[in-house]
Amino acid sequence: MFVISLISFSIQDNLGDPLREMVGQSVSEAERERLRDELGLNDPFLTQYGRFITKAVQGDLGQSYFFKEPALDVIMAKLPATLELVFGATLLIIVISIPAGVYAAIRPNSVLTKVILGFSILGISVPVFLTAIFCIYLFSIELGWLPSYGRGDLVPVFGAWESGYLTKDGLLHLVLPCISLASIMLPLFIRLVRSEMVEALSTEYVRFAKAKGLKKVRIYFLHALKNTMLPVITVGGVQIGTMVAYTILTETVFQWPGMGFLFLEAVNRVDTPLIVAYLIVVGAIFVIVNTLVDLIYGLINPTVRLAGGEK
Amino acid sequence: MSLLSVDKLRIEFPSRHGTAVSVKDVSFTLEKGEILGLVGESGAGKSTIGNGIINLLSAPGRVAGGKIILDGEPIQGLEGEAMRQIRGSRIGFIFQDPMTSLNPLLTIGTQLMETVIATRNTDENTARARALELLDAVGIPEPELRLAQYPHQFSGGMRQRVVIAIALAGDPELIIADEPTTALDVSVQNQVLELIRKLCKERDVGCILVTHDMGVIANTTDRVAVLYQGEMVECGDTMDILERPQHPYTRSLISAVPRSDIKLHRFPQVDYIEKADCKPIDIKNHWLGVKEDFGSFDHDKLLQVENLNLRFVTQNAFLEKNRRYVQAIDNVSFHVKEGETFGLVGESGSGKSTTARVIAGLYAPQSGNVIFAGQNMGQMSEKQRRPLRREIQMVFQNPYSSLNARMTVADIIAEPIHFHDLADSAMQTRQIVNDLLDHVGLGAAAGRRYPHEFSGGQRQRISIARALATRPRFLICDEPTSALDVSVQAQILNLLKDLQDELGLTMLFISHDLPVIRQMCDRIAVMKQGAIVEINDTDTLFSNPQDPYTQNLIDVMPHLDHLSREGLELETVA
Amino acid sequence: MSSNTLAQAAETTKMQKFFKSNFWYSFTRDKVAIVSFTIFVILAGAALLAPVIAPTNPYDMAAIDIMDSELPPSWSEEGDERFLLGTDDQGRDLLSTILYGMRTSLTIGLCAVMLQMFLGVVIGLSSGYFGGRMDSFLMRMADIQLSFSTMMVAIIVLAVFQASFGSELYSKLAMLMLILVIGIAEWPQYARTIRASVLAEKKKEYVEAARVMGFGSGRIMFRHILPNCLSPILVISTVQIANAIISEAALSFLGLGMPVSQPSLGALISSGFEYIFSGSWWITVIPGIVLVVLVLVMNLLGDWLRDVMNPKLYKG
Amino acid sequence: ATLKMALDADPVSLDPHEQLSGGTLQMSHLVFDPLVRWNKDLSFDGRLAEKWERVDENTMRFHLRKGVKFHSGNEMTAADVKWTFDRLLTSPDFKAVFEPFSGMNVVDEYTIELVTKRPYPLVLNAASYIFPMDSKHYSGMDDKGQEKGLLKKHADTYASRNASGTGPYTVIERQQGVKMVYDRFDGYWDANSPGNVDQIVLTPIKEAPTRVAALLAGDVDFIAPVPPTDHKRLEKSEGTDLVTMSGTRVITFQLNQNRVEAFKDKRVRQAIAYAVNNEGIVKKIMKGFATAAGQQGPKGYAGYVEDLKPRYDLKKAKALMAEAGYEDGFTITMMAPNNRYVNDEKIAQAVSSMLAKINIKVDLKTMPKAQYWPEFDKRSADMMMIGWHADTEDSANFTEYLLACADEATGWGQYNSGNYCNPAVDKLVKAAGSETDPAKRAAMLQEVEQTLYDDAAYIPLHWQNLAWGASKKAGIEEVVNVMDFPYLGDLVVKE
Ligand SMILES: Nc1ncnc2c1ncn2[C@@H]1O[C@H](COP(=O)(O)OP(=O)(O)OP(=O)(O)O)[C@@H](O)[C@H]1O
Ligand SMILES: Nc1ncnc2c1ncn2[C@@H]1O[C@H](COP(=O)(O)OP(=O)(O)OP(=O)(O)O)[C@@H](O)[C@H]1O
Ligand SMILES: [Mg+2]
Ligand SMILES: [Mg+2]
Repeated sequence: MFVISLISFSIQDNLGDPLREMVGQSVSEAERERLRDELGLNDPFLTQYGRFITKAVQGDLGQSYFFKEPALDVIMAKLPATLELVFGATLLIIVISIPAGVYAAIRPNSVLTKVILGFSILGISVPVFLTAIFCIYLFSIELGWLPSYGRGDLVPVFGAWESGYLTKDGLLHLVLPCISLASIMLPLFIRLVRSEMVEALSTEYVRFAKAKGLKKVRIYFLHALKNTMLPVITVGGVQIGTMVAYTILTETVFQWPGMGFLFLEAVNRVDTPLIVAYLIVVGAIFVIVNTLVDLIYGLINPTVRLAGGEK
Repeated sequence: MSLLSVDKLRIEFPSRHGTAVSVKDVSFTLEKGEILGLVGESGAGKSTIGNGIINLLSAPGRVAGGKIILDGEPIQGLEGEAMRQIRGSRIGFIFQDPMTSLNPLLTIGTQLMETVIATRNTDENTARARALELLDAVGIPEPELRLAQYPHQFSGGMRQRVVIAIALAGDPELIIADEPTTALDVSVQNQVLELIRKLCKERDVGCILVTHDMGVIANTTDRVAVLYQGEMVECGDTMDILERPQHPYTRSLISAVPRSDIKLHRFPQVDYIEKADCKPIDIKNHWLGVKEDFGSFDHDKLLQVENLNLRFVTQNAFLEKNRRYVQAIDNVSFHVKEGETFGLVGESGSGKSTTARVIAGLYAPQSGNVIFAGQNMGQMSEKQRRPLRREIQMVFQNPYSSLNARMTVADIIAEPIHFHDLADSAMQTRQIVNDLLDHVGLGAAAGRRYPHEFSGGQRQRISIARALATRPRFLICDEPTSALDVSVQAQILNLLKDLQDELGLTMLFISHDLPVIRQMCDRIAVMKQGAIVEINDTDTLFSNPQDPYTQNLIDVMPHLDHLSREGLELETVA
Repeated sequence: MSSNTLAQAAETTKMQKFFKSNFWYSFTRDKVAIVSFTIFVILAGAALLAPVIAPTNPYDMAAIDIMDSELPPSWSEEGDERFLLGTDDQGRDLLSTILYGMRTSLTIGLCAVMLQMFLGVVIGLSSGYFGGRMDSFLMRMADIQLSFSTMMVAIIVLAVFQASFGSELYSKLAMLMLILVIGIAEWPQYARTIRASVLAEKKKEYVEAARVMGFGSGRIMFRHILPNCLSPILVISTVQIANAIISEAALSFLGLGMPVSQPSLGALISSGFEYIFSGSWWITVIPGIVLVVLVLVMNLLGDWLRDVMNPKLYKG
Repeated sequence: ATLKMALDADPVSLDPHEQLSGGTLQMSHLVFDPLVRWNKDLSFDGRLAEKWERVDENTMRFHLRKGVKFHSGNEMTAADVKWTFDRLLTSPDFKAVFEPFSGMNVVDEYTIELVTKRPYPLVLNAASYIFPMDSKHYSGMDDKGQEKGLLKKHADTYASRNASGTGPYTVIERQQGVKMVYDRFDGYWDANSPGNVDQIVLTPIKEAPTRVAALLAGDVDFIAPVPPTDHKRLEKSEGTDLVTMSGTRVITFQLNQNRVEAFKDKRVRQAIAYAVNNEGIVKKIMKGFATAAGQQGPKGYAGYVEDLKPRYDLKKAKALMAEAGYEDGFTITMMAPNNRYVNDEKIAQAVSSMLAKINIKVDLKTMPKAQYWPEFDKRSADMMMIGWHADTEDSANFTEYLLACADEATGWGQYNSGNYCNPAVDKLVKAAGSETDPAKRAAMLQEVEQTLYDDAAYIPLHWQNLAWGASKKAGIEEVVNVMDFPYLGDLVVKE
């Protein structure tokens, strides 16, 4: 966290001058200088960083220039949108990649397998923004089935969290962004599931399970799949973290009011407190996701659970 | 009618190099309650026959001909549901490795019960009762508690018993056990075999026992079939075959079995399998034979190990008190005299390898000294140690992983010569490498090839050549043959004996196999749970063991009194 | 026998060995691999020879005429035969631009992957080999690195870059900087893979054998362990090159890529993007197809390579 | 009816004085009403000022409309206008616009006078920036203990979150960067307004393709701006209309004479002006949705000279280069933003390739505007792009900021990265600044344009056109204008 904050804080100077985005064109340089002073932007780096850290320790990451609110609050307000997007995409990935990967592993020679693998390679090869815009073109403009931007109707769940999962409109709005976000990781997961499954199927205990006279379904979906999930979960954790980063592109294209979009805007507006806060939050998400993954891993893998604390 | 009759079974593995026939027209029958042994060297086709019967051949393999008749019904080539009905319910299968046969993520209970449900169509509760009964039958205490545990919480022997319990779950008429005890200790092995024997007799179940261990055959089976390169060369009553082998292969196999009753000078007749036609070099006048001036020390004791202790952390924790340790070496002391072979025996996990590694400098001991040639190795820096490292070499247990797969054999052997600057020129290095390869019976041409192109026995020869390349004085052999067939084992042991004779090497020889130890060693230390319980001369130890633990070890050792003694070369005691 | 003939003999056996090897065999059997390889060689060759093959030099600004912009490919009605694949929004010949752009993309892809590989190998090897604190430290670093997206790295590197070289040099060194960015952003992929295989390799006895011989850590790591970890490295490399090319395209999309006057394939696609619906589809679609094909064949080759090099799948 | 609209950005604040920007002004015209506003003929319509007259050289009197209610229900009086005017003078952004004024006098409850320091021709232009605020509503303390009327940039002030104006709409919901909802104000004074939109939902959509897609997909009814590449599509599409208008923002390049010796030579500057085919750029890159420029102010502005046309002539350019002794050319650096003006990056690229034809080799660097402005302030490159829109909608403003000799005290020449300095031009502009006779003033400003043209003081490219897209049912044609403040209060949507 500390490292992240230092790095992100130190790059802010290179992002540009926040003042320009705050004032009109005819404001004089002297006036801008005065405002800069007011913001403390002219202080030496260490002073600024010191001030930042002192406040950060108290949970205050500074005020966003643009939103005029504590940067952390702004990010937190957008967090649900991003999380819902990532959640939707993750769900899609899970729902598609596992059956597809398993199928490809058990029927290596079938036509459908070739199709799945071909598609997954194609998926890796096409950049996200292409997928996203193509989706909009096809589904919103040509077919008119799905909305092209935004989150649609929201329903508040617990307090501040507004969810798009509870209305039809909200769900419709989720479809395209989730698909295009998922498209980045889906191919990777299909291939991962497939190769791990192939590996699991070649193990001795699967052979033994066959020798025991078990039904195929049970062998594939209990014995092999459970073991397949272990590496998939480990990789998955890292990738979900990465996906949070990828939302930047998706959210921009779909005007999804989430953190990633916010971040890009913040970079454009040189809203440094927001940038720093974003990086810290994403770092935290990363840590949390990895910890969660370790926990889940422990739940599935008894060996780890018993060995405890070892990591 | 026989329980199982196999008639002219032929199994093929088609590949791009042509079709390999792994089982060639093998026929045999098996009666109820009978145990049939299947022996033969590695790759002879033993497992393939077993797998062929239940149609679990791996990928390109297929049953190309012949009949398999189970209780009057032909079952060869059955697929899908029909075969599933047979697997588990009528034929139980026990795999070689208990570590990998059980799914690590499912509890023992799940794995047992699912088998019961699948084979006997019962509900959950009956399955549970049956599972408890089975665990009890295979002698696992506290079955209730054990059902909820995972495989890694079981010891190897217990896991193998679970596997047996699973094989029995469907009340099969026939059990195929594919090397069920290779991964186990002698004592556990005995228990498991005893269990199988008991089950066959009590339940009138037929059993095919696949093994390459003559001891197991001798003690367990009623009849035995000998396989050689896919063909059945001999089949008959176990006693008959062991005492009066007809086929030359069977004979050579029997003579290659290390025995505990007599000490041989060399194993004879093993050349039936592998004929090395390389000329050994005159080693005494060779570079290898050059004796260096080793300086003076108490010449009696080349290596002294004093009060060695080492523990491993098994569970790491932030707080000291939460950590758990295993005491791998517990106050071990012994010495090895120049020129002798010192043996280290003990069951798996008793700390043999760990001791060897400390001596080789791979682990640093917690306390205690290793004094080699009068120098205390613990007090030296890595740099000072380097020349000593050269003098202590090691041959490892696993011939497959102890060679770097990406280097040619010549490079592997040349590297230490080069590194320690032992030769004057590249030419000389190459000459030495070629000579070494010749001497270990591979031939200089082998140098251009890569390790994976060699068999296990050949690789072990390469390891030996690599160890010799530094002109060591002290050679540690950590179970150098445990992964090998008896016949190949005999060759390697012969080679080591010859080298010792010629070069006057001092050896630390580690094994859990008492007969092997008996063949190789002058003095023996017995280890148990990290500590040495007894050190004695070989003959004394075998004839008059002092410690109860040693006595037990010698008791459970398979007795091979029936083996043919034809053509054996007895030790000429000097 | 002269040493010359000996060497020759060794050569021929090497060749023969290659043709007999599993590698060659499975290559000749796998139609997909052959086709992919052929396409890859053609594309890479064309990219390499761009200055020779390309009808015009798209980086020579004097040769461009804005009035030629957005001409459709020569086979369509309004096409101009000077421009086989039409022109882009600046009036550059699209064919030439694609060739040059592909050259840039491939260079960036290859070099960035080499950098990733270098960082990843060194870090992954040390992390796996030495273990303990060093391992946890390096892997935490990898985590942090991963949590910064490529874009953040781009901004950071850009910052450092400008601080040290000044912005004037930027356009000249943009390629270097992209290589740096992508190299730095994605080394953890390698480091993790390599660390995993090192952990597996480290336990093998040949490593202990090397230590018994008294060899130093460096020698053991690089001469003994590394060669045994090569196959996963090779396999992820093909995927990574493809990823790098796409990352570069994504960075261009965000305005952090190559200078506008020297578009890479990715930049070409994203800049032509707005034209796709206005009728000038070729500006983005043709380079898009080239990119997809390039990445596709590399991935297919990578897949094939992985299958060939995986001894587990070997026997099957 | 409800109007769903998507713009590239939403207003930064609800405080009309916080930032002088298009977004703020668009919001101001919805929530507030100005004293006067521009009409399509580029003259003024009275809004809150019913009529006005000049009292003397330095004073203009405005008669306020009676019975106008603020959203809070308070009535609008001269006191509110005065309060607003005084607040404007403290705004860093608006200060400059009101610099010529010495103050405002309240004559009676419905009459005020604007007083200038010297004769000033652009009083009405400035009055269009006065959007009276509800002084009663904004006085007192808010719950944070700050003055409600506090004007502070980038701070969480009461005024930045709450608005009470006299405009046709009230803000009922605002999530910054996400959504803004306006409802029609029941008590709106202008009963004659035909506007029938009850609710406006504004969503900022930054990505142009997404914005266009949203309109095409029918998710929104009104978008702005529309990128040139999508014009055809909107026109062709059945449900949508495209409205374009030649705009007033001029895009130019400045040639830095301090950095490049050759730029001091008038012939070189002219050569460059002749080498740049700005009509080509308009045709090809801007797809015709811009007007090629030969001067700063567009047609309709006081200084506009009919004869000053774009002058692309490559031969002449080469000849001029040869004459100046630069036949073999030289190398220069160029910088341009890549997300500020329409197609800015492409234009810069095209210009560099045009210059290559007269052997001037250009090292072009483009960057996001956030990084560009600091570079611009540092005058980091030999040729820099700058676009300008006169806040006063007047010709003089261009020269004051872009081409006058740099003068810190007056702020003139603040954006003159070319360091062009011609005292004669400055003098003329200054004189025009206090010339109240429109004809005389126009003559002066025309002379300025002519001089700059002859001097090739800068390279004019074009005036960006404005483009709005809307679904057919919304009659946006009637309410849009060159200033890009759609008067949505008057918008009629067909049901
Ligand atoms: N999947 C396979 N593909 C090709 N050949 C195979 C395959 N499985 C086994 N073989 C070949 O079949 C022959 C018999 O193998 P099998 O496993 O039956 O030997 P085994 O007697 O059980 O040896 P071990 O004692 O080592 O287990 C060997 O030559 C082996 O190479
Ligand atoms: N690296 C290690 N970390 C933790 N524990 C270890 C390690 N190496 C060995 N041990 C433990 O030390 C004990 C002694 O192991 P060692 O390998 O010396 O046994 P061994 O007698 O050679 O057995 P085997 O016959 O199976 O090779 C065992 O309990 C083992 O689990
Ligand atoms: Mg076998
Ligand atoms: Mg051991």
